[in-house]
Amino acid sequence: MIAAPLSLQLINLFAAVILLLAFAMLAQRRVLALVNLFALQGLALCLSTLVVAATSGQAHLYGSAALTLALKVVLLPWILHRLVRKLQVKADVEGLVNIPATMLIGVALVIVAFNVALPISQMASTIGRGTLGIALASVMLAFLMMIIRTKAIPQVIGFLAMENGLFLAATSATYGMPMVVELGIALDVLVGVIILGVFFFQIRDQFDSLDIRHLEKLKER
Amino acid sequence: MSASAALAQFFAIALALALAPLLTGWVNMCRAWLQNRKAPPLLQPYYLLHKLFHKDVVLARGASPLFTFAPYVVFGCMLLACAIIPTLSTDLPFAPAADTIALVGLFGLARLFIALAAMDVGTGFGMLGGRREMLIGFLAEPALLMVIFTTALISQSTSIATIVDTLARGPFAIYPSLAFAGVAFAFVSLAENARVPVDNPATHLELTMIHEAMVLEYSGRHLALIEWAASLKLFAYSCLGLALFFPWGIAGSDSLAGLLPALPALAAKLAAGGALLALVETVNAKLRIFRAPEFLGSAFLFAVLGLLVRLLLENQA
Amino acid sequence: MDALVLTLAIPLASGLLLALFGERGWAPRLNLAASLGTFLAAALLTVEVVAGGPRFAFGEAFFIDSMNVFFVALTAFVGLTTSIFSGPYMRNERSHGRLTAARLRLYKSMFQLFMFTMLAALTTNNLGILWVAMEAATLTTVLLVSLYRTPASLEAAWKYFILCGVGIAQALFGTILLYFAAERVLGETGNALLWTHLVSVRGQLEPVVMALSFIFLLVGYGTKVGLAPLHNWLPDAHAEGPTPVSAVLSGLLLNVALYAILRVKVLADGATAPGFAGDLMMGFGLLTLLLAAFFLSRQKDIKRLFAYSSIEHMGLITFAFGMGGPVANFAGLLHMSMHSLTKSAIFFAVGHAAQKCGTQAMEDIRGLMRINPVIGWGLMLGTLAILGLPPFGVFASEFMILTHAMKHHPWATPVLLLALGVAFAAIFGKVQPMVFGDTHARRLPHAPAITPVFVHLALVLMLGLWMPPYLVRWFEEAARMLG
Amino acid sequence: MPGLLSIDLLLAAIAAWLAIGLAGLLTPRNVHFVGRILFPLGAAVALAAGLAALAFLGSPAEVAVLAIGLPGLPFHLRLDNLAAVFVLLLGFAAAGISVFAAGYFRRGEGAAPGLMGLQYHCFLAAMLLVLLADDAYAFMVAWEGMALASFFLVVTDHRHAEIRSAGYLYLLIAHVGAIAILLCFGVMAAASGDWSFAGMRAQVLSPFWSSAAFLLALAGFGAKAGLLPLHVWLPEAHPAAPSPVSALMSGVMLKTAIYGLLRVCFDLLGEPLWWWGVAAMAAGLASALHGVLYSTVQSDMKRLLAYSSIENIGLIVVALGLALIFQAYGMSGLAALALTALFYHCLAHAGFKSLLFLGTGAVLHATRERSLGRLGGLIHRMPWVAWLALVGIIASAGLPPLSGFVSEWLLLQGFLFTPGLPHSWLNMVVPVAAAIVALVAALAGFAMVKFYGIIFLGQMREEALKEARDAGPWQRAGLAWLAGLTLALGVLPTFVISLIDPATRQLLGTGLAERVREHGWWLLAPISPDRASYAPLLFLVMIAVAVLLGRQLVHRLYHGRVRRAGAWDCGYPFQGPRAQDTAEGFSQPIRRIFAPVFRMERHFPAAGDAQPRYSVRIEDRFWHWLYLPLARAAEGLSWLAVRLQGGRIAAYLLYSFLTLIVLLLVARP
Repeated sequence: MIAAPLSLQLINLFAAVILLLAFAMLAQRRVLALVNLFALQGLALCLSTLVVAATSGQAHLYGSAALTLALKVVLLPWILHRLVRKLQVKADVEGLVNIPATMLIGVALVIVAFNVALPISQMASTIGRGTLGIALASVMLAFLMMIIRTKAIPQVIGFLAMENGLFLAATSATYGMPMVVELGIALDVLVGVIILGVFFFQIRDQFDSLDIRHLEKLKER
Repeated sequence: MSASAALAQFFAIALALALAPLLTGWVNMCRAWLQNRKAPPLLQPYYLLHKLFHKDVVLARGASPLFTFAPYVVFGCMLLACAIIPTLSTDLPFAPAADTIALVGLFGLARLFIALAAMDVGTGFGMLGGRREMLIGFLAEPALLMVIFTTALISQSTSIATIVDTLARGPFAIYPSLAFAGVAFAFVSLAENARVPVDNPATHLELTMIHEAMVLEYSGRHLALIEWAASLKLFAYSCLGLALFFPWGIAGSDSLAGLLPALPALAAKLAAGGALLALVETVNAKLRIFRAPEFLGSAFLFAVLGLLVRLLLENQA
Repeated sequence: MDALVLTLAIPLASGLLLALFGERGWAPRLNLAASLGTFLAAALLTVEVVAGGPRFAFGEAFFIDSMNVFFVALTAFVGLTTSIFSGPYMRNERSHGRLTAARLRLYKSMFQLFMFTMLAALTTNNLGILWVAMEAATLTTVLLVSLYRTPASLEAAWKYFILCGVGIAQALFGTILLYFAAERVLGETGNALLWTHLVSVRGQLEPVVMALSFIFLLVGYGTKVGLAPLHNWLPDAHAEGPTPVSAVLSGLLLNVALYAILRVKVLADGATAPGFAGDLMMGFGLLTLLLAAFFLSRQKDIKRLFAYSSIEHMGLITFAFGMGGPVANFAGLLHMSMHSLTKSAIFFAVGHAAQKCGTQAMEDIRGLMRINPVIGWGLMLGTLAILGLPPFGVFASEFMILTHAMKHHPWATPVLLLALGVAFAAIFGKVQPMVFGDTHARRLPHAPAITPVFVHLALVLMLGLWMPPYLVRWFEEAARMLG
Repeated sequence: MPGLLSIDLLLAAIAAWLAIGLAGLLTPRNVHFVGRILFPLGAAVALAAGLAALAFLGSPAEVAVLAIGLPGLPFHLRLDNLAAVFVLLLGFAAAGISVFAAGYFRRGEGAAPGLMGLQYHCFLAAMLLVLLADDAYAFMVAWEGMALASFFLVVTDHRHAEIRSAGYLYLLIAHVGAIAILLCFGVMAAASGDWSFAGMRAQVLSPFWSSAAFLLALAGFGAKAGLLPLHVWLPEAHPAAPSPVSALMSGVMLKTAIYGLLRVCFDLLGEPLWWWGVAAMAAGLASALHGVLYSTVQSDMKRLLAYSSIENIGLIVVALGLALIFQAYGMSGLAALALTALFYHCLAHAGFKSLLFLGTGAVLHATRERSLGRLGGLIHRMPWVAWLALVGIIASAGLPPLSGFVSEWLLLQGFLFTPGLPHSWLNMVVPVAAAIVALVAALAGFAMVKFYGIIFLGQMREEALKEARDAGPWQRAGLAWLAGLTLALGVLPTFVISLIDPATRQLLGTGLAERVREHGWWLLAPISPDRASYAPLLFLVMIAVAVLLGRQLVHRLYHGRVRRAGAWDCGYPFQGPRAQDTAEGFSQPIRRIFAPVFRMERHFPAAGDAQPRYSVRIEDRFWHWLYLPLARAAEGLSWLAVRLQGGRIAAYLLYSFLTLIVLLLVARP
């Protein structure tokens, strides 16, 4: 077996880091730490994009990386920090399922994701083709996090982490989407987070808490 | 319609009108004898009719025109029935007007009118009578129809004339089905003519009456017509029974030569039938009204058995 | 100026203007005028496309063919009638003290922006932009759902946001996979997300990737369509938002999401084994239809009731498109348009009825026929129409769907009929006592705008009895394109 | 007139009705305009339609295509003899009912007459369109339009909760039936994809699929006709509707269902199988018996009539079953006999049941009372209505010489031939069915005596009834028209059979008319006079002569004196109205004899009760056997379904997640 070029190893490394961070977020109980982990994941994503850009020579990927840096490493964590401080979210994050069980489910999900992505990775011509499975796995882990978290902010972080996974898929599998699409996606994410911020305040005003278990009144009887 | 046919028809009607009260009188006489009573004269029903026609009609205040109209309709229906049922001959001009099914309908029409008339004044007994009469009616009709079906299957016809012709003048055959049907018919006739064990024509005991409860409010000529119609009904049923089950002796043509021997045959058969009826009425007790369904239900069963026997045993013939 | 530019620019510009000046006295008129302008521009665009055939705009960024031009016209039309309806409705809400001037500004602005996002989603040729517009449609409406700021409306908006956000994220993954598959054929030219290019090479796309991509897209956009079991946000959002929003959500947003699925289905059909995409859609459709029907009978809130009815109809439409073929696609398109028109008409009537009675609880809404026969008849006829009674157009499309199903998928017909029967029993049993009977309701400060209800119903009635030939041609062309 | 087809006339009638209905919306509250001008106009149109059908009968079919409908499936219309018989029925019955309705409206009462006029005329137009429709889509549109229009008419007085629930039940069952009909058409058209009736006629289906189509048709049209077990709407909806509407629904609308059954069984499906006939006969017998038993125990006069309609429909379907059995064995002459009985009973029932419903309408109008327990003695106050209703009940009881008897007679004649069937079970069991038919007819007599006796005869049970006024001239005219039809149908059977002969001929290729005609117009002998014959006119004349002559003779020979006095009643002193039978009391024998049929809740007074009250409530058993369990099942399923909407967002996300994973794992291209 020929040793893979350095760039590919780097990409795989960053992808693995992203997956690791996704697991870490799944296990993390504290909100602020969660935000930090999210920022780290963004950074890994940004670096991975840079490597892909450098290897493939796709110019617009630099823009993409910059966008990721600006949005996911700086802006969004900053907004979230502010929110956490303003809303004075102190309590630890509680999950619906305990952490070890969550991790086990997470491992199972990774296996599923890898298997689903396997046939695709085999035909990918891009350098980071193996990362598609990792991307899918991080999307699923983020999804899992959204399911098991009972507070609003962690849920949103899960949502944003999902976007990270999607970005990873976009860059690693396809050298990134067309620029206009990426800009649109970034805009949507940004507006979404702003709207969510507005929501947090509204929710807290109404319920005196950001526990989404208050939000279980609308149901069928 | 030939003149002789018209004459025969007229004669049949006149005969029915004349003979019907006599039959009633005869049954009453026999019954008195059987009960060890001194019998009223044979012509007592005629005296009664005459007396009633002479009397004033006393109408209840609440009676509507329907009340006075009904006796005539009932009488007309019975008369029509007697005009259709072959008494002496089968070749009657009016006979095609109704087959046996229509005849059942005709009796039904009379029953409807008398029941409505009974309800008209609005007394407790009248309503009771009307309701019970309709009860007997709906129990008896299916049984009667099954009897008719059985006989109709033998002759492939519901026309009475054809049935009589087939049975009386066709090749002689023994029909076990007719035995069943005959018993059923006898049951139905008892019920339809307000006889023991279903009803008692001689009682005014409040809670047991059916027919008498209906006609309580009638008087004078109306009552006379009703009584006459009742006699006619008994006569009609007797003749129908005789025509269906003992058709021998009924003339096939309307010639005088045919009619003359038929008259004594009819008289003899009626006399025997009347005596039998009196016997039945004497040896039986009146049933409670809610035993009547059982009684008529068994009539229905007999009739159905007759039908099945007919289909099973005689179809090959 | 180009009709397409106008169609897109008017709502965008007026939305931004209203965001700034929405509290001025002329704002409601601007709102109305913008909707009218959008509708006129859309009508002009329609005429152009009908006369001149499919065309591009801005290079290949926008693409108008017979299918989406029809949706554009429908969207602009329902947008117009909704703004007509919402004028007095919102004034009444304000008079009752449920809304402030600032919220009304938000409402008008977001309404126009929402129209823009939907029109953009419909007209764009780029599946990526389609995704962006769909997400933007969620973002614009999420604040509308929570317009009343009640606990319930916040909860509904939160669920709406999260569930649709997650759904749309899955759609993005599907889009990425699609791009991945396309890039292998079309190269890294940036054209790989343009639908017109994709459709020309759809036979060469990698089947495995396309299958995965379609699954992600179906689950993703299906969340917005309200397919079971992804539908949970829908009744909450419909019931807790203001009624004009429920009307456009039900009448338009669901359609646009389904439109997105249809566009992708055409590609998936070309690449994957025949029947793969269709079977998936049929399965989702049947499940949705059946579940929604059984949900209906336990509803107590009138808007929830009709929200579930929307889910039910989306299920039916999805099933129709799943069957595929010219007849079923025709029927599906027809049913989509009939459902938009009818359902928005019902929501208009429901809005006024709820305002009159001061509640959305069905047991407290009684005797509409006596308070206001026009609203009563509107609701009654609308309900009968949506239940698929002839001679309304919904029956025509249901007839075609059912007959097609009988011919090609006879096993499905009992399920379809069971669901339709149960839905009929549930909806009609609840609507009838609201419309009939006695009542004690108040007068509204502002006379309701009832015309839209009857304009919609008249259209539905007409289409049930007679379809204009050009409309038939449109539908046929679109149905052919859907394969 | 060359070039002008009958079908064009009928289309013009549809348009005219719609126009008349819309005209009523101009001044919806104007009783005079709507009542005295529009309804008589509608009646004239109805009569014209009936006459057009009359003129058409015997001609070859006419077709028309309207430019509306689905793309590729415009409205196909066709007038053939089968349809024409029913158009005749519709036109003639509706003419009388519309005339009656003209006098039915009063100022300031109930719904706006204009609105009702619109619904009423739409109802008429839809029924006519049902009869003309020649493709599945047009048929369904007309069919459901008919249901809708009649639904709105039923709930005219929607302030009462029971009327609303009656309307709901009605529309629900109508819709379920329509679904079955649609499925039936689907089965017939699925193979070819041709939804016109012509296409279905050309199809040859396998026995399995044609049986499926037949059963679906029986269920679908049975739901509309009121066949067991889908009859429950009928006794609810008929009493709820205004009387002209009840008359129209019972007299005409139920027959459209029979029309549909005939169209499917004999025209579209081709050769029937013998067991279809048995199925139809079983359903018909059950409905007839159930209907008549329940009709005898009702205390509401319109419910009584509604159950009686179920009975009559049952008899009609029995005739259908008999015709199917005969046809399946190739005995088309006998099938023609049964089919003639069927058509005859349709016509007869349209006449007498409309008459009776209108009669109850007149009573209701005069007394505002529907409960038999509070009526009585109305023959003194409303002689017109009472005497015309008498015609109706005699016909309804199936007694000579009126219309109901002719059809029952024909039906029984048909049964007499069943022993000739080449099937050993059938030829023994089917004749017994005739006995049930006879039982039903006799029970119908019981019900009708109760109906008439309690409403019109006896003493008035309430003081207020003394204020009752007889029907007005419009109402009298409507009633008299229908009574005249009933009489004509009763005494002129040979003419009527010649009229309906083209329809039997169309369906079976043979008819009765030739055999009937050769024995003279006054004698009805469908096979031969030897076999069976019936001369109703002779009946009528004989009875009339007996009545008149008898009266003259008695008066001439004796006297005509009359004295009025109190009733005798065996000398009982208390003779007030409360001594009479109540409606419940009258039917006590039935309840007792047929106790297992009814679901009764009785409340007896305790011994020594100072204010004893007796009450009995009778419910249709099918509610508890079929409908409530179904409702509970649906409720249970929906209870299960709503568990999905539990309010937790985590659960919702989980659904989405699981859906995705399952699809990723399972769905493979």
